[in-house]
Amino acid sequence: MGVESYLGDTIITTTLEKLVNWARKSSLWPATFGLACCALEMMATAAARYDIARFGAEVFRASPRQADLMIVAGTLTRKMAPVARRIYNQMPNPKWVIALGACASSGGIFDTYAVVQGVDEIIPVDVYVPGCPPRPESLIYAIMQLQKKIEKEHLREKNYG
Amino acid sequence: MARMAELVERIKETFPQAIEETVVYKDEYAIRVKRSYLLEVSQFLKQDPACGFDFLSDLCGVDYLGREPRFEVVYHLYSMKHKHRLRMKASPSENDLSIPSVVSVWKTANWHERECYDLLGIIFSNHPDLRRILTPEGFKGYPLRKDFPLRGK
Amino acid sequence: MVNGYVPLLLFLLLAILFAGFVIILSSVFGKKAATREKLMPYECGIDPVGDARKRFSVKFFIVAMLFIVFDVEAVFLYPWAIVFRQFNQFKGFVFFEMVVFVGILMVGFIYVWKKGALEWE
Amino acid sequence: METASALRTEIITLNMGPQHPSTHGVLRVLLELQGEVVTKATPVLGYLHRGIEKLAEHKTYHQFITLTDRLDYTSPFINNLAYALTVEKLLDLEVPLRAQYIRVMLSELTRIQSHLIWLGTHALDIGAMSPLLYCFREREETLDIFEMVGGARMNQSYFRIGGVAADLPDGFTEKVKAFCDVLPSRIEGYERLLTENKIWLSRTKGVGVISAEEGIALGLSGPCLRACGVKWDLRKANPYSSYDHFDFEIPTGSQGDSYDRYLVRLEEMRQSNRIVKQALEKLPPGPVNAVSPKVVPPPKEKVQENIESLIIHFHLMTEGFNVPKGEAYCSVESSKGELGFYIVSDGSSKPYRVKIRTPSFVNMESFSSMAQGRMMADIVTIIGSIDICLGEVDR
Repeated sequence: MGVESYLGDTIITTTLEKLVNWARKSSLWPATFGLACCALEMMATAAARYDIARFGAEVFRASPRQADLMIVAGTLTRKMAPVARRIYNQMPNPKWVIALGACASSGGIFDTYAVVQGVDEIIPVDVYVPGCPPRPESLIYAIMQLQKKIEKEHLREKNYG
Repeated sequence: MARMAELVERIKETFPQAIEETVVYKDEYAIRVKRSYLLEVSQFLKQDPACGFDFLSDLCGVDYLGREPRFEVVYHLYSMKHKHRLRMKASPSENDLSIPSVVSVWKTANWHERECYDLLGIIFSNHPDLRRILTPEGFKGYPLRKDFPLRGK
Repeated sequence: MVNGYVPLLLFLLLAILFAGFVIILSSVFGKKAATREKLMPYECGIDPVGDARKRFSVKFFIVAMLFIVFDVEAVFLYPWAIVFRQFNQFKGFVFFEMVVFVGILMVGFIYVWKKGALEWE
Repeated sequence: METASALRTEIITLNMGPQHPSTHGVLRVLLELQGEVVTKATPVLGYLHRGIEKLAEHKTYHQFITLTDRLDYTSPFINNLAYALTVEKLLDLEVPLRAQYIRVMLSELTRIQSHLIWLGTHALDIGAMSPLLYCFREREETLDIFEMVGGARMNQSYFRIGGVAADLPDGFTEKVKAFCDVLPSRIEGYERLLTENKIWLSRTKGVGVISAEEGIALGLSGPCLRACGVKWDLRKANPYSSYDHFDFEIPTGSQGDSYDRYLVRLEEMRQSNRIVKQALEKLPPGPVNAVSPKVVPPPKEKVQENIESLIIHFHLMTEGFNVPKGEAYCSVESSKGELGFYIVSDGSSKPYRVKIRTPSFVNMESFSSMAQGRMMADIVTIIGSIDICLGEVDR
């Protein structure tokens, strides 16, 4: 936010930062960006047995306007790349990205003419999850890692691209 | 399967000049048809009660780089009534790679032919709307050709 | 009787103040990143086809009007239901009052239903 | 309301794009709307086209098995089965009966799992939230079984050319038996939720109707065609992998609308459950892989012991085995329809051409004729009732 750039690192801003970061990390609303097999594991994570509602992330928003976490679940192809970039742009800040699965992280087994070799060519990624498809536990672990990352964020240097 | 043998014989008699060769490979019967008679033979295969091939399972192009008729379109036909299967092959013309479209006989060929055009470049004449179906807009080249590199141009 | 409303007005004022304060605060201090793509209408990730200012069917408007009428009717039921218990000797009359109100709207509803405004075609 | 239609209104073109909660993946539909009524709906594909057929020409026959899992990721075992049958036909390989029974059992369990995913997401699209959680609870149980057998919840690549990767673990039959006993009561639970549900009936009855003739002309197959009354199921019509040893019925509908597809798929789950039970009882002992040293890698414990098995294993895993020159087309009844593999081999260890006839790609062709003149909300019902999986539409 703008206010802490005037006050610098005083007692007020650090506690404010802690409060804001706590609020952001415990209500991560993912945008449904399921592409391929990992989308089914994402659904299984949201279903009853693995239940990411315990981490405040079970509300899957269809439109990017109401989402602040983008889970790219599956193979991003060349035809889908501009769509992914646009959805990322249309998400309000602060926003984070989890690249779920080998295909999203590095193109996976599809080293062909039609596949983007890793989502980070298109959008900045915060957490990569290995696996093809990764188990729901690894997606939950990824969300917990992301929450740790959000806790340590300073409000000032977040680059609002 | 013996019935299939007579069936193929019958097809050969009705179209002596159209059928170039018939191949039997592991209980699968295949006939190769000249391009100019393709529509005629397809119409017959669908209408004739003994054949009854009313279901076009699959239509795909194959690129035999180095062989003289380089490309080949393979039709897999299935009969709902008799539950038997036939493979029909035809090669597009050399210079402009065109082959008559069978959409008028089997409506499902529409997307199959569009995919074959998109991935191999075989042109299906009088096809309702021959456009690319799978590759991104503005994609140059035909990916499934043998001389197209795996990771793209 | 008038001072009965003072706490209500106070509450209303407080609500408006708090809401206004939060909105103004965030719009003044918040960092804005209004890029071109962010302001573009969202159409499942593809360039929007055509513009939204088109002549669409009037049926949308009819359905919206019907919704508002019956929604407001439902809203009127709430205050009536809360206050209803205090009328110990007028209970019958007050109840009948609401039955008349709902009855009038029911006539309207039956008319609309028979006229076919609820069907799309 | 005749005055309303007299007013001139323009066609609104709407883009139900690749990123949409109810397109079951990255399908894009270009809709032309006259108010709420859809005048034209054209699907646009290719947003998940990964070029699997091109990749197949650069993989050995053994390596390509993992790619077949990623085609229809809701029923991985059935994809493996179709591919394995085609290569075994090319190799003239005789798979032992035990392996065939294991394949039938796991394919039917996959069919149940695929129908559970379909029912959950289809009901969620229409607005019923609870079936999703119930269906995914049952699906988790099938995933436990798959994990026990294949080692992974999804994409197990458990069927290999010549048989299966390894014999069944102990405790497997009890777990499957427990699941089979409990499933019918769960299916009745779904029926109590949906079958006589007024909203469900009004949203699916008479929606997305297609006639049997038009379905056959458009290449429709699977539950969608059976819902039109055509009694055609490859497991009965052209039995493969010992399906003729089991008795089961093929459910068919009559109207060919979304409600009949719903009933057909529910009944199919019960029939698959029956097949799994029969396969469990009649499971024969014996080897699990064909006896063909040139194709089937030696068992793991032998590989550690003697050097010949190690060399054979190393050779099979690196260069792979050579398949005699020729071409074969085999098709199986996947959960969505006829899934066929056409493989042309030129004698080397890599397939010369692999064409995959996927049911979702062909079923999607009849979508625009089903969606003609329907309301906007029915588009979601129709996509759900055709049950497409984008992995196999775009390949």
